[in-house]
Order: sequence, then structure tokens, then C-alpha cells
Amino acid sequence: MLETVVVPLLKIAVLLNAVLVAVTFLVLMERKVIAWAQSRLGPMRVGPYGILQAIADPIKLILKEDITPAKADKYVFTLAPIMSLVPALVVFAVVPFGPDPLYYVSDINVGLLFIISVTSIGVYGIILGGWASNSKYPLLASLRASAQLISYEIAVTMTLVSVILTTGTLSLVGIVEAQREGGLWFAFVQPVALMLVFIGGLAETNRAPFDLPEAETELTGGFHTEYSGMRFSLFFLAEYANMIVISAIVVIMFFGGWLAPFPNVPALAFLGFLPPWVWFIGKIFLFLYVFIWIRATLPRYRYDQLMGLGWKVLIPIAIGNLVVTGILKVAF
Amino acid sequence: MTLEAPRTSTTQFDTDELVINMGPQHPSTHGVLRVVLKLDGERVIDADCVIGYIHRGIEKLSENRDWTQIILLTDRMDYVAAATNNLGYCQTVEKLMQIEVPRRARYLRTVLAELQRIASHCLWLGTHAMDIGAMTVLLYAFREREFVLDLFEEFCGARLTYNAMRIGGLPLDIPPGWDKKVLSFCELMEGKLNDYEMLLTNNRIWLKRTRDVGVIGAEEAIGLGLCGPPLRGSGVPRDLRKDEPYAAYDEMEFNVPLGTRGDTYDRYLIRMDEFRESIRIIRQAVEGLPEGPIMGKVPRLIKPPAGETYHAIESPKGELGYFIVSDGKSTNPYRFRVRPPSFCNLQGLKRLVTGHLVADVVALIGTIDIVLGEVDR
Amino acid sequence: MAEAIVFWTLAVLILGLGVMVISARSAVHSVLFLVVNFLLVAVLYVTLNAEFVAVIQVLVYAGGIVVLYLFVVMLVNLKKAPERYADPRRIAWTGTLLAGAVLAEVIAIVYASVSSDEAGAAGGGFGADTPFAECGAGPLVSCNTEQLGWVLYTSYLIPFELASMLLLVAMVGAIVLAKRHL
Amino acid sequence: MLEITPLHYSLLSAALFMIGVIGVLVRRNVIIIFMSIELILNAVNINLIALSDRLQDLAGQVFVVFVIAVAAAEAAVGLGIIIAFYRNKETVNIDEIQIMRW
Amino acid sequence: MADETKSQSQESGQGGADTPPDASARPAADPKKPAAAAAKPAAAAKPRPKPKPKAPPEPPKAPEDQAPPEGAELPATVTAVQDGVSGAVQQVSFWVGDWTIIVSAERLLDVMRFLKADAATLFDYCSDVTAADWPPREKRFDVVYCLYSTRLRHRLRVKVRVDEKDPVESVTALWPAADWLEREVYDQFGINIVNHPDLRRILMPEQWQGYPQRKDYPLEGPGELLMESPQDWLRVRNIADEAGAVADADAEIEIE
Repeated sequence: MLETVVVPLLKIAVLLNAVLVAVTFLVLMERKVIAWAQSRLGPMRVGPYGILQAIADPIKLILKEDITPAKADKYVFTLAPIMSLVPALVVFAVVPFGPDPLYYVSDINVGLLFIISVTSIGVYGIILGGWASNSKYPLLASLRASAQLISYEIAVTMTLVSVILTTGTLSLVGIVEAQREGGLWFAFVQPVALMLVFIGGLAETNRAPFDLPEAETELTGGFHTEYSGMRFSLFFLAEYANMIVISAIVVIMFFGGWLAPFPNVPALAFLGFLPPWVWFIGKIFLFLYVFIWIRATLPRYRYDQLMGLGWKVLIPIAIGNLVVTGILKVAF
Repeated sequence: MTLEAPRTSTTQFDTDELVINMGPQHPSTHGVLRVVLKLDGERVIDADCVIGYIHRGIEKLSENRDWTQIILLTDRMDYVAAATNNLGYCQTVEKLMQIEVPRRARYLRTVLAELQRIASHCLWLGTHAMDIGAMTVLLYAFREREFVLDLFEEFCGARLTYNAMRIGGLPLDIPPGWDKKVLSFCELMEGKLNDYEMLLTNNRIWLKRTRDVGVIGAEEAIGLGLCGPPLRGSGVPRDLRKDEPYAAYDEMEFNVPLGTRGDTYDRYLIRMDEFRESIRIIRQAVEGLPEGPIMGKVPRLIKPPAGETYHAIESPKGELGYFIVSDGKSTNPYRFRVRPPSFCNLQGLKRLVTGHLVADVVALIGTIDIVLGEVDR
Repeated sequence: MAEAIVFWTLAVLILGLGVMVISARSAVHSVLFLVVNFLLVAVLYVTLNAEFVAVIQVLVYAGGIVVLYLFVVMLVNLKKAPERYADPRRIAWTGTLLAGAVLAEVIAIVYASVSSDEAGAAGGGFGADTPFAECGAGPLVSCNTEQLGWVLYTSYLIPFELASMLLLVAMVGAIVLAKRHL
Repeated sequence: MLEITPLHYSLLSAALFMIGVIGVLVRRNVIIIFMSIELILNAVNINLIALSDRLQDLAGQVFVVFVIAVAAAEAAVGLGIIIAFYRNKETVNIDEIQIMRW
Repeated sequence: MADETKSQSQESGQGGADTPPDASARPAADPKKPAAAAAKPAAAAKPRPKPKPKAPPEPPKAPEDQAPPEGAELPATVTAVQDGVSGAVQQVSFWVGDWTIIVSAERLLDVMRFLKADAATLFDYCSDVTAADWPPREKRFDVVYCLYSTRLRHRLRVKVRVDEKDPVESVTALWPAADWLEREVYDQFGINIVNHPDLRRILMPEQWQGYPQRKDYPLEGPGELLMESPQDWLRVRNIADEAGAVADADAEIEIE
């Protein structure tokens, strides 16, 4: 009973809290990093160097008035942010923060498929949120979002298949272990796949330069135009939680998860003095930084160009990568 | 779209058009512009601009202000390029009264106008890039605009609505050391321009978003009455600073950058080049700044003889014209008309956006560089 | 015991949501209920040791097909459901009766088959006389992704390829149908 | 009652099947009819999976995979038809889908 | 169109002014009927404690077109149009370096067509279309077209004198640029522009009464009062709606 119920529940509680706290600090990090990129200071008022802004922001969001538009579909309007957030959090059930079972909630044998399938549910939050607002901009945005997410999901899934071909397992722990045994991160084995997954991940989390569903300068905020207060903050949480998920997937698939760099080079063994979960979280934050960096740098794609990129560039490359991987796998 | 009863017509084979209101509260309409877009999917099939939300009746107001007080009103038209508005108005009245402006004042006016062009273009660049999603450029461009505003503040004490000129010259001479600061700003600005260009000019996404978007040929641009960079973007060599020189432009050396394709990217490049040309003009004007009075011989009571005139200058946004009628009897204009460049350029928006996607609409509103204060007056 | 609780909960929810799907006034609500229904069916699959199919159910059905439905429902943005402007009761009773008859028939068949091999049935049900009935001890089909792959690409290779052809044809067909100007 | 046998799954499947059939017969909105068909397919899938588990035979799961593939194909083509039809007649009422050409 | 709106403005101006509780609004509204006001000193005899509203400036009596100085040579553009469209140019004017030709409203389109097409003129760019109001004059409006040639780089102003109801042919067909400019002229002066593809108000709201740039437009009066009290504004709007004269743009937009 203790082993099967209490411990996982505790782990889930800790994990959920950790993710939510991480999200609030991620928001702060984004504001700070973008501010630095733009040669300004960012939040400085709340706490030393604005650190407590991470707490002030959520408090502000929660205390704000939660408005439901008069003509909105009330139930769906309330449900949509939840449908957006829950998949983003459920995914963490299979993310391994370290090698032994203490560091993950569960290691299921179809872990990767689980992540892909659960994140694919997240699109409902966006579509329904846009639809339930009963407003034109959100509707337009949600149609964009659904098309975008479905298109890029194909590319990402196809690319992940080629990684699966290399590892021969769908379990996330297994994938990291395969990198330890191979002595080489898959980033070096599958560089093309890395790029595809990262670009697709940017698109799936609606981050710049693919932030069309919420392009505030075109669609005035997109699907969450009509949202405010708590429900808006759920969408907000979901977006940042998804960023963490995509970073985690990239790290697990291509950067050896919790492994220190070059785990089988004896000269670098001293890197193991840091516990595995530190490595893992450190790498995740590195990628989150890249996410933010890209947002501060690049303009936004146009909708048709985005779809063109997805269907005409990423998917063919993903298929090509898959075929090449298969051939190499059979040949060697 | 309302479906009251089952339709039996089998003729039409089309989905419904979606009509959306872009603005008046919309982050990318640069003020209170409302564009009623008719969309087929995401493609714009018709656009109708609704303006007048900040119509303050400046033309009517001016008929009841005396000639000097109107300078203050012109500040409020293109409020990101107030000095240019002042310049155009003062020159029109000077033309009407046949007042000779001293050379030093003309030089300083040129410097102010070109600084203003840089400030206005900075704002354009920032907002245009922001509309397309490059948020960092906005902050950079505003940072440099601040320097210009500081210079203006030092010159006349105001940062936005300068009231910087007077009929017949300038109200006050530059403070000591101001010209050095202007020169060092030119130095700085050149470096920053390279920064902007590094972020945008060869950026593939930027190219994708602006190349072949809103293409308009020379003939059509002339017909539509476009002016300023949108007209030059289509390859029409029309710059009033060259064609009908005013202030000290006839003594300056500068080029008029021209586009070839007439698309959004060309208009972007032209404005980037205009930054450099402006810096060049400022350098020449500041370095060759003559000594002398800053105010011409102006009667105490400004009361132009009866008559009318139209005079236009090249504002950062295009041909800024003033059509002023004096009845020769009163101390205020009988008719005061502004030919606002933004107004005439905005007219081309419908032509530019038709056939493009919603996302291009914001890029195109950005590329024609409108200020609603000037459109509505 | 636990299995029973899970089953009954799921069964009630699945059926309830099924009813909601066909009775919801707004088509979007229907789609929403359908998604939840499919998710619960996926959970049911997990209890039946079919993780891979469960994941596929979520990924393809809930994450793909139903999104398509939602898309179409939004595209065909009707102010009034078709039911509103036609007599709703015209065939409702007939339909329900007909469906009831089908249900009765199915249940009759199920019970007939159960009673026919009741003698040999250990757990009461199908296939008690098949050879597989005895090998139920080992969890052959739990953690079965790899086995499923093997079966799919060996014994069922031709159906698999046929399915891919079907999808290709459907894809082309859908584009031809929906695209306005080819 | 407490022991769950394939019979229970079959009955669940049959009930879901019936709900689907009622949906097909009663509703007029073509999209909802299509969703009812998805329900019917799911009913079948439940049966297949339950029996696959019971018989320890992967064939059931393989068939479910095929059924899902077919459902995807059906959804794509069916919804394509609905869109084309809607463009023409601005309705999704099944009663009006009677002409074979337009 | 101009007539309709004007008659409404009278009705509704009164209707609107009748109802507000302070009766002092009425005398303010009355003498300002746009049609009748002409040169009447509107501000006279106003029993209001409020600061005295500015009366429209006393309009000058004579038109203001200076003849070219003696012996000045007419520019090629003017001579070309004088020869090309004979009899259309009524007067040539020159002031502080600008040449203006004054043509009759009937021949306007001919002249414009000639100016755009002829090789000596080639006015392909319409800088501005505007107007000026000289109420006491018989033909009270000057409609002014500022033309420019991007190829020959010269300017010319064309002026037309019209009365309130006289039709002015739209030049939109020649210069699409004139579209909004003519709309503005219509909006601000109520000049009867005909054959314009889309003649709507542009700066003022669709339901606005009167034409603000006219010299007899009250600087303080119904318009301003209505704007101060939204209730009156709404009432006027409703009257206009009931009259069916309002093309309600919003209704079109509201459809789902």
C-alpha cells in the first residue's frame, strides 16, 4: 500500500508543485532574459533584482476579475483552460529526472508514445477556448492553432520514430540508458532529428517564431483574448509547462537526460559530482533559455508560411531522416 | 451566415465570408484606426478603413486661432514628427507673406527636420518590426529615439510637441554644445543602424514576411496618391527635398533611395537608407552651420495679404502639404487645410491588403507608416 | 474487486457520455463528450493490458480524428442545429425502437453463445473451448508493444499495407473533396 | 457482478453500439451521425480488445489498429464530403442530402 | 443627399434641443439652421450665461483670386489647357508663385482629362482635393484640386466654383487618389460630388448633422450640445434611423 499508493502520490504532489513553481520562475526568467536582450533591466521592483516578481505575477493573475463573456459557452469556456493545462502536467508522470525509480513517477514501456498522445490532447484547450469565447479573433486563432499543432505533431512524431529506431525502446528511461551505453548523446547521432524536434517543439508550444495562435499584434492575443484572471493564468501555466515538457523531451531524447556529458569518458567522470537531477534540470533550463532567446530575436512567421514549413520542409526531412536511419540500422 | 431555413440554391459554391473589425482597439493599427476586413478563410477580399476616431477638427480650430498659435496645433497632427509639421506650416505662411528666412535658421530647420525624420523612422521601424513579431527591434529603436527626443528637449524644452519653429525663423538659437551632441548622436546612430539591419535585413523570416507582400507598381502608386517612402518604394523618384527644395536642402548633398519591386521589403530598405541619408544631411548641416540671425524680418502682427497658396514639404511620411487661404483682413487664416501624407497613404491600404492574408495586414499597416493623429487631424 | 470497481465506473461513464454525444444540442458539446468518451475507452484498454492500443486510441482518435470533427463543426458554424428546423420526433421513436431491437438481438446472441458453452466455461464467456483458454496464466499480452509490432509486420503485413493504401486514398480523396480549386 | 468477465465487456460493447445506432437513426446533423459511427466502431473495438485479453491473442489488438486506421480514413473522406456539401447547400441536415449530384 | 441630411439636421436639431431640461439650449439651436444662417451673425442676442460662443468670422465679400501680374508669361501648362479645352478656363490666377486656373464645373472633367493626358501637362498625381467656403458669394464653394506631375515636375491648381447643390463631377476615375479626398470634401463641406464610387462621410460619424467646415456651421450649437449630452445624441440618431436614411454600417458588421 505504501509503495503503490502513498509514495507515488507524494511524488506526484512534489512534482506538480515543483512544475508550477518552476513555471512561475520561468516567467520571471523569460522577462529577465528578454529584458537583457533588449538592453533593459526587466522587473526590478519586487524583491532583490525583481526575484519576487515570480510570486507577484501569479498573485496578480489570481486576484484579477475572472470575466466570462455574456455570449460565451460557459461550460466549455471554463473547461478549455483546464483541458489545456492538465495534459501538460500529466506528461510529467513519465519524465525521469534520474536513473532510479525515486526520480520518476512511473516508467511505462510506451512512455514516449504516452507523451506524444497526451500532448496531442492539449490542442483541445486551445480550440475550445477560442470557440467558446464566441468571438472572431479567438475563433480564427483557434482554427490556426489546431491546424498548426496537428501539422507539427506529424513532423515531430515522425522524427521521434527515427530516434526510437536507434534506441529500440519507447521507454524514456530506456532511451537515456541507451545513450549511456552508447556513450554518445543522440544529439550527435541524430543531429537532423534534434533540429526537427526542436523546431517542431517551438511550433507545438506556440512559441515565437511560431506563436501565431496568440500573435498579439495580429489576433490581439489569439485564443485567450477573452480570458482573464484565473482561467487566463491556467492557459499561461499550460504554455510554460509545455515549454518545460518540450525541453525535457529534447534533453531526454538527445542530450542524455540526467547523464553528465560524455558519461563514458573517464577524464570527464568528475562531472558526476553533481547529482543526476541537477544535470537534467540544468539542461532543461538551457533549452528554456534558447526558447526565450529565439523569442527575443526572431520575427513571426505568417500562417501559410508556417504551414508550408511544416508540410513542405519538416515532414519531408523527417521522412528522409527516418528512411536513412532505417537503412543505416539495417546495414550496420 | 444565419440560416433560417434550408437553402435550396445550388449556384454558389463558396464558404461564408467572415467580417472582422481590426481596431479601433487593436495593437497593430497604430492608433485608433478601424479596418473592416472581409475574409475568405484567412485571405482578405475586401478592406474598408474607418477613420475619424481622433478627429479634433484642427483645420476648423485653426480658422479661429491667430497665425502663430496654429504652430501649436500642427504639433498635434503627426505627433511623432512635430517639428516637420511646424516646418511645413511656417514655410507656407512665409511663402504667403514672402518672408525671407535667414540662412542659419534654414540650416537649423534642416537639422531639426532630419532629426525628426530619424525619430519618426525609429518609431516606424520599431512598431513595424513589432507587428511582424520581432519585439527586440522595438526596444532598440525606441532607445535611439530617446536620444533624439533628448536633443529636442535640450533645444526647445519639449519632448513630443515641440512648437519648435516660428514664422520667419526659429524661436531660439541652439544651446551651446548642442551641435556636438548632434554629431555624436549621428556617430552612435550609424552603429545602431547596423544592429537593426543585422537583426532584420537578411533575416529569412523577415524576408519571407516582407518580400512580395503588398507589391504596388509605380503607375498605380502614383494614381493612388501614395507619397513618401511608399511611393519611392515603387521606384518613383519623388522627394520634395530634391524636387522642390526648401529650408537648406538645396545646399545639401544626399541621395534619394529608390525601390525596385515596390514591396514591403523595398519600403523597409528605403527607410533604412533614409536613416543614413538623414545622418548625412545632419552632418553637412551641422558642420556647415552659418552664423547669423535666426529670425527674419517679420512684422509684429502677422497678417498675410489676401491670397491662397499650397506648399508641401517632405515629412517622414510623405508629402505634407498646407493649403492656406488668407482673407487679408483677420489675424487668422480664412481656410487652413492640411494635406496629410498618412491620410493619402492609408487610402492605398485597401489596394495593398486585398488578396493578402490577415497577418500581412498588420505588416502593410506598418509599412505605410501612418499616424492617426495626422489622418484624422 | 478493484477491477470490478474500475470496470463499472468506466462502463457507466462511457455509456453516459455516449448518450450525451448523441443527445447534446450543440455539436461542439457532442465532440467534447466524444473526446472524453474516447479517453475513457482508452483507460478501459489499459485495464485490458492493451497499452499500445490505448495510446494509439488517444493519439489518433482523440488527438487526431476528433480534432478533425471539431474543425469541421467550427467550419460549418451553424446558428441552428438541423434538428431545429425539422420535426425532431418524426423518426426519433422509430429509430430508438429499431436500435432497441438491435440491442435485444445482440444480447440474445451473446446469451445464446454463453449458454451454449456454459458447460465448458470456467469464467463464463467466450472461447472457453479454444486452445488459448488454458494459457491465460502468464501475462502474454501485457507490455506487448514489441509483440504487437512483430505480429503486425509479419502475419498481418498485407492488411497493414492495405490499410496504408487505404489511408493514402482517403487522404487524396479528402483533399479532392474539400479543396475548392485544385 | 463483481467478477468481470468478457460477457460484461460484450454487453458494454452492445450498449455502446446501440447508442451509436440510435444516434445514426435519430439525429439529422451529419456530423453527429459520423460521430455516432465512431461510437459504433469503438463499441466493436472494446469487444475486440476484451476478447484479445481473454484469449491472449494479439489478433484482436491488431484489428483494433486497423479499425482505427479505417476510422481515420472514414473521418477524412466523410468530413471532406460534409465540407463540400456544406459549401453547396449551407446545411448539414441529412434530410437534404438526397440529390446525388449538384 | 445633401438636402436630405440638411432637412433632417433642422428637424432633429430642434427635436434634440427641445427635450433637454435646460431650455436655454433652444435659442442657441434656432438661429443656426445651416441653410438659413448664411452670413447672419449667429452669436447675437444669446441669453446664455455661458462664455460667448465665437461667431463665425465675418466672411469677406469678394473672391480672392489675384490676376497674374502684368506682362507675366503664362506657363506652358496653362496655355496648353487654354488651347486644348477651349473656353473651359474662366480665369487664370497667380499668387506667390502658384498658378491656378479656374474652370467651370460643367467642363471640369474635360479639363482634368486633358490635364492628365496631354503631353505638355501630364498631371498624373493628384496631391490634394479640398475646398473653401465663401458664403456670401453666389457660388459659395471653391473646390480646389492640387495637381502635380511626377514626370514633368510641375504643379497646377484647378479651382471650381460651385453652389451648394451644384454637382461636381468626381475625378476618382482619373486619379484614384481623389477617392478619400473627395469624401472628405463631401464630409466637411457637403459639396455635391457626383459619380463618386463610395461617397460616405469619412472623418465625421455617419449620422453627423451638418458640415463642419462650412463657415456657417455653428461653433457652438446643436452639434456640440448633442455631443455633450449622449441622450440627445441617441435621440437624434434614432430619428435618423427611423427616417431610414442612415446606412448603418454597424449592422452589416454585426452579423455573425
